[in-house]
Amino acid sequence: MSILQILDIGLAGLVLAVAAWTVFARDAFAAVVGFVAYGLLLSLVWVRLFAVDVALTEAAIGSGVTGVLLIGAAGRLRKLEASGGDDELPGASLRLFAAALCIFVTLVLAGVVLSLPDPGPTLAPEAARHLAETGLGNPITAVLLSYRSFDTMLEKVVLVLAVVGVWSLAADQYWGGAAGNPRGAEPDGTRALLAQVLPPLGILIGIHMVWVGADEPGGAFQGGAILAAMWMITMMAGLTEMPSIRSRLLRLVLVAGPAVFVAVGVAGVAFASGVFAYPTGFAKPLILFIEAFMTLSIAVTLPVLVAGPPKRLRQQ
Amino acid sequence: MNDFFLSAAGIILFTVAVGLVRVLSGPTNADRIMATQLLGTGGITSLLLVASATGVRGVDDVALGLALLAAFAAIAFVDNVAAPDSDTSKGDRTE
Amino acid sequence: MNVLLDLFSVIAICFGTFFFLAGTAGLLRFPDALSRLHALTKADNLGVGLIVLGLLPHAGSLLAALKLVAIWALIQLAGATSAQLIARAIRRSG
Amino acid sequence: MTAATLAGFIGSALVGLGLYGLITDPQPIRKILGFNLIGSGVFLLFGIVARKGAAAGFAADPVPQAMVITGIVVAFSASALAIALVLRLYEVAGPVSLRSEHTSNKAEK
Repeated sequence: MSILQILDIGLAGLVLAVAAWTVFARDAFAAVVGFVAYGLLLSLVWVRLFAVDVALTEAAIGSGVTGVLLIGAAGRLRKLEASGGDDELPGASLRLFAAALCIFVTLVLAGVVLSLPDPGPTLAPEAARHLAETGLGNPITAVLLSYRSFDTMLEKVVLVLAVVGVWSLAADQYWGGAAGNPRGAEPDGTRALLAQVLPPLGILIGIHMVWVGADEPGGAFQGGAILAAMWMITMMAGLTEMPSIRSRLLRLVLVAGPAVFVAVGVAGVAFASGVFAYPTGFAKPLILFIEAFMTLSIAVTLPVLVAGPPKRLRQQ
Repeated sequence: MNDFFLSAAGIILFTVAVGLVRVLSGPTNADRIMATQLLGTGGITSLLLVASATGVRGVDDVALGLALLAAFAAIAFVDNVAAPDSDTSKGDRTE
Repeated sequence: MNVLLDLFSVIAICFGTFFFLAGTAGLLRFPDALSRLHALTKADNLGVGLIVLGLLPHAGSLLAALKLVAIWALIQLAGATSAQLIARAIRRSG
Repeated sequence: MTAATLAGFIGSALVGLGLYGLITDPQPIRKILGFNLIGSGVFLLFGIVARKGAAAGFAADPVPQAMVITGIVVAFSASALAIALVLRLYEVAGPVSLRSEHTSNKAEK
């Protein structure tokens, strides 16, 4: 057994232990902390599966942005729930039945894993064959923005729908106000330092990830999530604040990604062979053009989702 | 040399994993956050070692992304969980 | 020259690993939250620093080396900030 | 056993664990965590399908990987919406729980 295999098995045990902790922990906050650690470990597993693009996404969204969302929610729930709340588990027989069901599901899935053909069916040769036509070097970016671009466009629409859903949960009197914390009168020094040093570097890294995403691991999702995190840190330090949900600019940026995507897709009818087709030779510049707007939209959508519905009165 | 890198990665990962006992036992929530902070640092370091040993492209970018976000959990914790009295100055201002 | 560089890497990484061990031992064994925080910052600081130092001779390109140093600097920044904030939170909660 | 098969077992176990949490944990936020565990387990299963489909010089089939990337983003937005719903419910209705009917009847008396 090689050292790498020992490492893999240890990592697997660790991931499962932390996942079990998030399920069985008594305290909700402890469970959430476990989930943040879990996200980090999961991106290590993705690296071991040679899925570096996925590892990047999991690192930025799974452990970073989701961590802030969940810890914020756990903190707010703890405050709202003055009595300590209800953590009574269902009866022993129900739990036993649930455990049996879950073990059964796990065993069936493990059986499926064992019976998978190796090498399995694959679309990799197809993806490779047409890669030259797109001008890209990263097959995953090609899948996301060329072969299956319709899926990716709809996924951006899901993000916009989630924002609409979150905003519509605002109490009546706060409609038109802003979410999140107001700008601090005197920002706390430690946080302000971090929020001033980190973003220039983070913005550089985020844009780097989008740019190299055409040929190397990276892309609009990963870069956008990093940029989103940078905006979030300046808000957490009280240096910037979430704009009012009435802000034209905010709404425009939120829909810019999917809108540009649809526009380019429809233009394909006139200039190429059909909807969501790119004219020959122009695929790469068009893909980079769409990715630029998508990155911008993702960078704004994620913090808006984390901030939640508006909680402050509309300013005159 | 590669085997040495991998062994070091393994030792670091399991060391910080043992530190996760603090997530279980606490006693305070600050201890829990500290343990994840240590796991984050150790995870990034072992990622760098594994990247150097296996030579998979782009892994250093994963480590870079994780390093950028390393302080986020701690800041979110301090803002939301550790400061019950300062709540009025934060999210729920209704004046 | 190569043997010397390898030796340098081995020594640096061994010391870095030692600091991770020490940081974890401190996190588990120290009696109060503030001393545990102190132990944690040692792993952040010296552990990562020494291992990055050990990996530098093996970085393939200048960009890769720069990224390694940037990762170390970012962990420093994150570690320092969060240690400060957590310490303040511990003191406030008494 | 390869790293891919091992990851497949992790994925299967994660689906089971998440399902158990989703069924038995009474607090809504814990159910959201359980749901996310199921999701990441399914993503890992996609990951091994991708890894087993390594061909044409790629270390893994790019199509499942692209689906996982969109999946992670969609899972995040679903969690954000779910959390906003739970928080709003708490604000309007006070502490809420999703425990079984039997015990909640007792609490009302």
